[in-house]
Amino acid sequence: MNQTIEKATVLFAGDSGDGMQLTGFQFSNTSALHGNDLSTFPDFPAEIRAPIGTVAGVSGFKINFGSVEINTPGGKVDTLVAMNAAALVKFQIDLKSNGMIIANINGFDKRNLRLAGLDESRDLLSEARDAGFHVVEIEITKLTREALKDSGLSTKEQDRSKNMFTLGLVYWLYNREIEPSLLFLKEKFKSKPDLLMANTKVLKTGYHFGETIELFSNRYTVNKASLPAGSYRNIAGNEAIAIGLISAAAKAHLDLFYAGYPITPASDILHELANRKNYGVRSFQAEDEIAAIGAAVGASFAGSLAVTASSGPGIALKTEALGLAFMLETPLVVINVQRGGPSTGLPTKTEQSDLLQAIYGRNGEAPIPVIATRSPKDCFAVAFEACRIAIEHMTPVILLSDGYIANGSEPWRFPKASDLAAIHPNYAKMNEAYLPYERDARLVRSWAIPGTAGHEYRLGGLEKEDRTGNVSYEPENHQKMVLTRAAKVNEIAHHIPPQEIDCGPETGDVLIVGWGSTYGAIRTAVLNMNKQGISVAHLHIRYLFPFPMNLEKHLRNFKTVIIPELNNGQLVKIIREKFLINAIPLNKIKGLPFLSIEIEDAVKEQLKG
Amino acid sequence: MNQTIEKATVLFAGDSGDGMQLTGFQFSNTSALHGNDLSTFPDFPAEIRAPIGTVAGVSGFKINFGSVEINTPGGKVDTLVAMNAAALVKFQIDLKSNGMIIANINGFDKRNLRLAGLDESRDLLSEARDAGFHVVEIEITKLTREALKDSGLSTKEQDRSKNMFTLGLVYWLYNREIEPSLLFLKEKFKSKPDLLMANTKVLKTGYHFGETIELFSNRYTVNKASLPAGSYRNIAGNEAIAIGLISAAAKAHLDLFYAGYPITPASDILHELANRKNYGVRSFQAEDEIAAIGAAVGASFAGSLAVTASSGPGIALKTEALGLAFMLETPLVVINVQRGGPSTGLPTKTEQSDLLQAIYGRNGEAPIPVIATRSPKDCFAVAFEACRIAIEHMTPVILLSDGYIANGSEPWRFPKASDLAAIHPNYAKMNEAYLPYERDARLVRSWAIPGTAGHEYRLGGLEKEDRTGNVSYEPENHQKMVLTRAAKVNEIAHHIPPQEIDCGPETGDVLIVGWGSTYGAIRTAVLNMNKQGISVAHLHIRYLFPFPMNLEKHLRNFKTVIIPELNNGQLVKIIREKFLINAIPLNKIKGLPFLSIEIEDAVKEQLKG
Amino acid sequence: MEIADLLKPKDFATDQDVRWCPGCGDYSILKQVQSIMPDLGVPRENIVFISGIGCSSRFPYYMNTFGMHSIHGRAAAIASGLKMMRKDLSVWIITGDGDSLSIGGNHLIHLLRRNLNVNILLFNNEIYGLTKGQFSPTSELGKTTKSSPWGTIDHPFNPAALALGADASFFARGLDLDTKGLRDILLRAHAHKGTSLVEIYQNCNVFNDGAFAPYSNKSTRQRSTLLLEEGKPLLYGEDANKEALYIKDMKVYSAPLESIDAEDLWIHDSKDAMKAHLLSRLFDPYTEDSLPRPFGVFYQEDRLVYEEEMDKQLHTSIQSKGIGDLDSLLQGRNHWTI
Amino acid sequence: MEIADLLKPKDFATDQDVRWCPGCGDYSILKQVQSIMPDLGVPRENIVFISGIGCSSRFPYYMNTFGMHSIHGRAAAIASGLKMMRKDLSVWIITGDGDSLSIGGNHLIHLLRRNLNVNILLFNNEIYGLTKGQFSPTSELGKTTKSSPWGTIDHPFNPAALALGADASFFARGLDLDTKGLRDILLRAHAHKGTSLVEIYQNCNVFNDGAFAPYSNKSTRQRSTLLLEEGKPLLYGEDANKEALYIKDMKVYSAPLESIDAEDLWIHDSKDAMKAHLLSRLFDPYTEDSLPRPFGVFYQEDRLVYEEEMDKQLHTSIQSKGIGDLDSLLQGRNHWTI
Ligand SMILES: Cc1ncc(C[n+]2csc(CCOP(=O)(O)OP(=O)(O)O)c2C)c(N)n1
Ligand SMILES: Cc1ncc(C[n+]2csc(CCOP(=O)(O)OP(=O)(O)O)c2C)c(N)n1
Ligand code: SF4
Ligand code: SF4
Ligand SMILES: [Mg+2]
Ligand SMILES: [Mg+2]
Repeated sequence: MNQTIEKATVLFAGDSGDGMQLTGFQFSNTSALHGNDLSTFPDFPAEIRAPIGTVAGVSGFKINFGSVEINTPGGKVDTLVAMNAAALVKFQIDLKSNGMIIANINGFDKRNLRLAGLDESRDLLSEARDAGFHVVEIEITKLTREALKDSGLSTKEQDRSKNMFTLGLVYWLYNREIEPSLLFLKEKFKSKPDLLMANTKVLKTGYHFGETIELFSNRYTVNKASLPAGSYRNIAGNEAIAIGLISAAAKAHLDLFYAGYPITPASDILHELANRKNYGVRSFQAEDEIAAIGAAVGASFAGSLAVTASSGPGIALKTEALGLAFMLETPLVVINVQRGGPSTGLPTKTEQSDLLQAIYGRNGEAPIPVIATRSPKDCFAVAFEACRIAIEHMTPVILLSDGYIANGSEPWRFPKASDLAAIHPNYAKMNEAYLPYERDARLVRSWAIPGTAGHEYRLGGLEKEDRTGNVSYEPENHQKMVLTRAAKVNEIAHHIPPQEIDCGPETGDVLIVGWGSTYGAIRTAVLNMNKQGISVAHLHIRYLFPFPMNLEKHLRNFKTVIIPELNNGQLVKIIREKFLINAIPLNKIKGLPFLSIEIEDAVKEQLKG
Repeated sequence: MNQTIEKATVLFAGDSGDGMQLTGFQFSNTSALHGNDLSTFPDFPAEIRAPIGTVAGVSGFKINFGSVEINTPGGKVDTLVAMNAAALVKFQIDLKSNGMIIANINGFDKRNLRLAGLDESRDLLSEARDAGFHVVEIEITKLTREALKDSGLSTKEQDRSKNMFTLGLVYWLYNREIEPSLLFLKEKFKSKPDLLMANTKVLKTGYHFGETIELFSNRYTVNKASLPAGSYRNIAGNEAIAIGLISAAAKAHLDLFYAGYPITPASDILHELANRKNYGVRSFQAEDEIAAIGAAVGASFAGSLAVTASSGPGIALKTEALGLAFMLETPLVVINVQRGGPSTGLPTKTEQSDLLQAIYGRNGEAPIPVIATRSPKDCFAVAFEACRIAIEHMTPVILLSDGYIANGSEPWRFPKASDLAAIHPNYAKMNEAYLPYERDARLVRSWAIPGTAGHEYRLGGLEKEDRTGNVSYEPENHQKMVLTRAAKVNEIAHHIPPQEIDCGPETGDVLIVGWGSTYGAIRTAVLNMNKQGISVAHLHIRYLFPFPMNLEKHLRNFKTVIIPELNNGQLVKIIREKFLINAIPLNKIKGLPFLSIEIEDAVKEQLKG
Repeated sequence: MEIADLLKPKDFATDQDVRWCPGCGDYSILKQVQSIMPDLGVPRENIVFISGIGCSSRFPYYMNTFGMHSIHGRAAAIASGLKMMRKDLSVWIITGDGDSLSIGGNHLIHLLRRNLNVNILLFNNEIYGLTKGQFSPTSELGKTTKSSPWGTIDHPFNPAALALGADASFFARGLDLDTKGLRDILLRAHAHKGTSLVEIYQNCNVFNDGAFAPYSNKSTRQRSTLLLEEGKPLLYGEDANKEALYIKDMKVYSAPLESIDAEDLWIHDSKDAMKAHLLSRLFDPYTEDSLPRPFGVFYQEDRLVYEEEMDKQLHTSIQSKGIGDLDSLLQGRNHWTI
Repeated sequence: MEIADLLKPKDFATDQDVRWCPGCGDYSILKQVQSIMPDLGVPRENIVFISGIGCSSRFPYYMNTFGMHSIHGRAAAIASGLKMMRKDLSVWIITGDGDSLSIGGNHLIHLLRRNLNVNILLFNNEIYGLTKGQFSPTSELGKTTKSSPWGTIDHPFNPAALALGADASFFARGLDLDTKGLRDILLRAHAHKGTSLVEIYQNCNVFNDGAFAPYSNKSTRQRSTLLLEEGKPLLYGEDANKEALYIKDMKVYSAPLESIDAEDLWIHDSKDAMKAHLLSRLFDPYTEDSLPRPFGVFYQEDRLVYEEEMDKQLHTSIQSKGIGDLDSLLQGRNHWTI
């Protein structure tokens, strides 16, 4: 029976060596091309190669796709592909009560049970069946080997394509086209015809297997989503940041300089940009994070769009130099792709616990604009905007992303280059005497670039005299400069869009205020509750410092303000302090994103009591 | 005429090379021995040797001494000693309207006027007289040379003792004994008999000059203060910190390890401790601040009392490693002697602008206890207390001081060693299996020291499993550990003294809430306003995080809460957020301490409007 | 109390799963380290392993001694503080090429000059393993990695030359697979009083497989490696006995052993700083006719040991001033009573 | 537009008061730097001075060029970013012994290995000046300072050896008071393509007066200094013409000039890495019979210049892929239209 459904959540899980990330990625891509809205969440072990077959070694890729709006990688899972016992152990808990398990039973033998830390006598799949799950048992390894028995490949090589069997099968199950993946394989194995043949064959075998064998009672169709007209692509967060930076540089007619030191989950920005040299991007892998931001400060002084990125521990190291950039009033974008903290913490997990550090974590009075991206595709706009603010307001800007956004992906209606707004550097006027710390109406100083005769000037981290920038220890001047720098940053609030309610009523009982990657979960929860007639709205803050001018008005339009965060309560502190509103925190600190249901439950709890 | 007065403020000012710091220090010491209460404030240029004779090169030392309680180095100055024109230019503005200027007219010639940036034709001293000041002109340089004409010293050498003339003269003016300084000179010039002779002679000459020449209409007596009975000494802030650390180590039976990298105004702690090797102190000048805190973390792991100190930019660099110490839950004291910021800022000036950094400035959820000292003598108790908390609660602790406290001095009724409370490290029990992250009722883990057989354990910056300390990526465990670490730090609130009102009524109109070095100015203002019948009280917070349990009760006992800070409003943010009280900031960001009058004025303004 | 020499290597293994990739060179190093532990004569509880961050830096979790997996690049600083307070401990620093030469370069050179008596095991795989394959400061010029898709333009460090330039008092080079050589080096590093820097070529079979193949492959090994043995001539080639190195005009040449006069042979003397310098510069990339890469102890010098000097000052100070009395510290020089 | 060679040294002075202590060696270095500026043939607006923090690091305020007084130890990193984006600028790093060798040591060695075309002037006064007199990584062993009242126990760095160990492509040593020598060195540093490290002995007359007196005092100078001149023998002593250095068995000896065969004389060749190494080790504290301390250009090597390689990759990439088109970047590999 073919059943049309609005959306589905599929989780591909197996050993790190089983190629689940690639499988998931292919499935997303095909679904995107198919016209679904979607959202993905890769979840892999911290180890490079965790021990085979263990729970710690499980790698998962979750995808939520639909004909309706999709904002999260989904809550509970409809279909779990478990390539081995450990994968089931790890993810069974995430299945819907009547969810389906597609199990590679060759991965459930005694050895695998032992590796998964279980008693060898367990029959996991019967147990799952007894627990009400729909279990489909397939000898995927064996079937793959059979398909390839004449391929001339070694067993080890044959086994490597068993993920294609899975992919083909799930394509069949959800009525997807296999052509995009066939094309992909062609490209990937251009120079390895035997592997191309094998993978293609196994992909098709999996597909046909679904068609032939009557293991499945249903087949599902998820129609195209009615997305706004336009051109779309699939995009991951870090990639979108890289593209946003390149675009901003182009639109400001500046050269892009990126300095980074590898760190999870920010490294991909470096990788991405290192590969864009033909866009005039100069990327620099520095000896450490301090050198990276140092080099960026130098590049900014040179007249470039300078960017550096890191994650928690690396951002901590950049603090001192960030204070210098603030004092110099020079454009600089600092990206923090947050991960589980504190200290080394949970490097491969997501968290939002660096907000207070971003806002307050410097010596002296050093307010720096902070903006946050809320989803993979949003990274483009936010990266572009961070550059705009940095360049037009002559200030460092902190951009907050997180591991969930960085590695997740979703379809993105990308803009035309010509539709992107120009960015206007505040250059010093040629042939005029130059006072480096003279300011315009927005309190922004002008930018003189080395090479401009007559504009030679010196600047530094010591307090400087108003207008001239000479060193000054004058008490009144210091106070004036501290207040002026603060006023300049606050002034940015007048040059950003007003805050809007994302969904739900303009006034009502509960306002859920979010920032960053909680966007999808909150939106899903609120839309759902609105359907249930609950008076709840969603406001998502992109501009965390300074806040949009009209933020307070919105907050006061609701009886209760709830602030869900993947930390121990950080934005909530700022809102409480600033508006003296008894905003209520809702915290999750598990290295995992919110499920929309968790937010729904909390709101209902709140409304009850 | 001899006039007895309650208190006086004297400011010794001259060129950096004129020895004003030593003069001021001698005067304070003698006044302290005389039995006065007092407070001092040295104010010297950022440059090592700023250009001679310039305003930038002026070095000042202010002392306020009295037979009454003295809490600040005083507001406006009674007597200004100006060794040259630049000194008068810089400090005339600080004089009381009828104040006295003792001018070394040899420092007011054309050259000195020029160096002070003035027109050579100016007659500064007549102008000052016209402005109502009492000007006493003395040829101090010339008189010194005359006194030493047979000394065999070169003119340059002779001139170096002219500060002793000044000192002698002011001793005479305020009826002080010269003996303590004679003793000091004897010690200092032990091996240089000609300089000893010269300085002694000039000191006496200055004193006799006052006696002989009828330049002064009055002579002043400031009687002993009625201080609590006990033994007293004069002490500066950084010195008191060093002594506090040594005492805490002794009382905890731990070896003291101190690692630092020189930075103004924290360096003296290093100097002080480097000189205490016979107390078993190991001090280490590291290659940078990161190495310093790193070494301290290593020493803590070794089982020592580990301490590191720095100021703004250096503290910023320590952030990442501080997160590690937090994660390890190991004792560590981090001292921030704050200075004017941001960035390099105003290194030799004072400020309180690193509070938010101390409380929030780390990646991830990493709450660390923060306590602040309020005055030079208070540094002893606070340093001791910081060590106690670190050791007994197995946590890093941040101690906030500032440049004003570090260099200022006041009499201190020092305790007997035997009266200091013992500090109890939470050692792991010998001969028991050791679970490093098992906790006691206060949620404190126990401390196993390398060398203890059977207690071998590994720890690190990755999230760790509850109790065992093994690496864990488990979602539930992470949340539990984050919350447990927070609860452990919050629990400290139960192991500190309750908050008290410092002076003024227990309930009333205005509560002034302060922290750190604003103590003296607030107290003086409040005592003064209480005399005027104004309903205002002073509450000074030592424990900034976590707050004492009863803090809120006090806050709610007043209609208005005003928070004066030497920053752009930091504690006020925390109070507002935590208690949703509309606390009002009163900010001064000039690199200088508050004058009590500024606080008085602000309170009155507030009560008016 | 346990007695160290009753312990077996396996007593130094912990109950934690070892989480390196199968085939990683780290395993063999771990094994060697565990195997020499009983021979040190140091009770287990007096041994501490301090690491930074990186694949290699997980090492302490697998050693049943005291240990700390600290933060990236700072192990040298942490170990310094530890050792200053606890001369009695045997302190081992575990670090990678990124950890010690990129972010931690400064602490490394400062530790070397200060010369605390600790042992540094630098796992050099010429790549960033843990962050999945970016180039490191020891990656060869032109190397293509994720962060250098067009090849690196960074002239790599020569760790031996850098260490000697920083006045290291001990430098040795080992190879993960050369278990015997490694064993000897580790024992000598432990015996050396002062900072021992042991660079260990370690194969990262996932991101930089074969980086040291010339020195481990049977077919090339004899041609490309030179085993340094105290007091012995520098020979290599077939059975390490065919080609000899000699020095002329401060330059190094090689020739068939039989063609060289005995007195011209270069006899290894690890106390000779100039020769150690020459050895450090035998650093050309492997080619058929390049000079071989030396393995073994390059240099060893007796120099003041930091923590001992620190202790001496403490004692001198106590001798000259007397043990500090807390009450006299509290009361200071001038005090008065009311 | 100003033409550089019409400018005078005084055109490179700013209107800011120079705030070093009277008598500080920094003055004479400033003077020399200002005096060579017109000779560089670089327009003033294309010159940038980047400093860290320290007395010496106030330098940029006194140079009427572009300049930045940055933060402690980071000038090398900042200058690197600047130079990568702007090959056209003449970039000068001003740093102290604390700034570059203590907190900034890592950036320094990484800059040296990368070899960007910048000039580093390292003002070595063997002390922390600005923070009022603590020992630095170049202070001699046993030095008594505020932070080492019992004398240091820190073996000092040998900056030349450290730099060469980090594969510096240019190292020279100068002396504040030797204006002519300094001038030559500065011009050669500027001319060198790659990172030029110039160590300048600078007297801090307040906290470390006389640290270099053996090399500047008339009475000892000839005996204790050795002026390196390209292609000339290494002579010193009376009129720099009495004693000669020669090398035997890789060791350095000195003898009266007339007692040495001409062919045994050590002829200075700044391209010879081994000899540069030997020079770097002429580092004994001054005594009546110690070998002299060399001044001048020790070493100079042509090596790939980082920012040029970076540019080359950009161009190669453009040649092979075409200039990046923003729209194609935005749309990526796979896209679809609704
Ligand atoms: C402050 C900081 N920066 C960056 C990282 C990310 N990081 C972890 S390990 C590593 C480098 C690993 O390379 P290496 O030291 O050579 O060790 P290997 O994994 O190769 O053994 C990096 C950059 C981090 N954990 N902390
Ligand atoms: C991060 C940081 N740490 C410490 C300091 C304090 N500090 C300023 S200059 C300096 C060292 C100065 O010595 P050096 O570099 O030799 O320069 P000099 O003053 O001798 O010219 C130090 C430690 C600082 N400004 N910033
Ligand atoms: S990534 Fe490389 S170094 Fe790291 S564990 Fe795997 S093989 Fe070893
Ligand atoms: S302290 Fe020393 S280095 Fe600094 S300006 Fe004075 S003399 Fe020069
Ligand atoms: Mg490595
Ligand atoms: Mg110096």
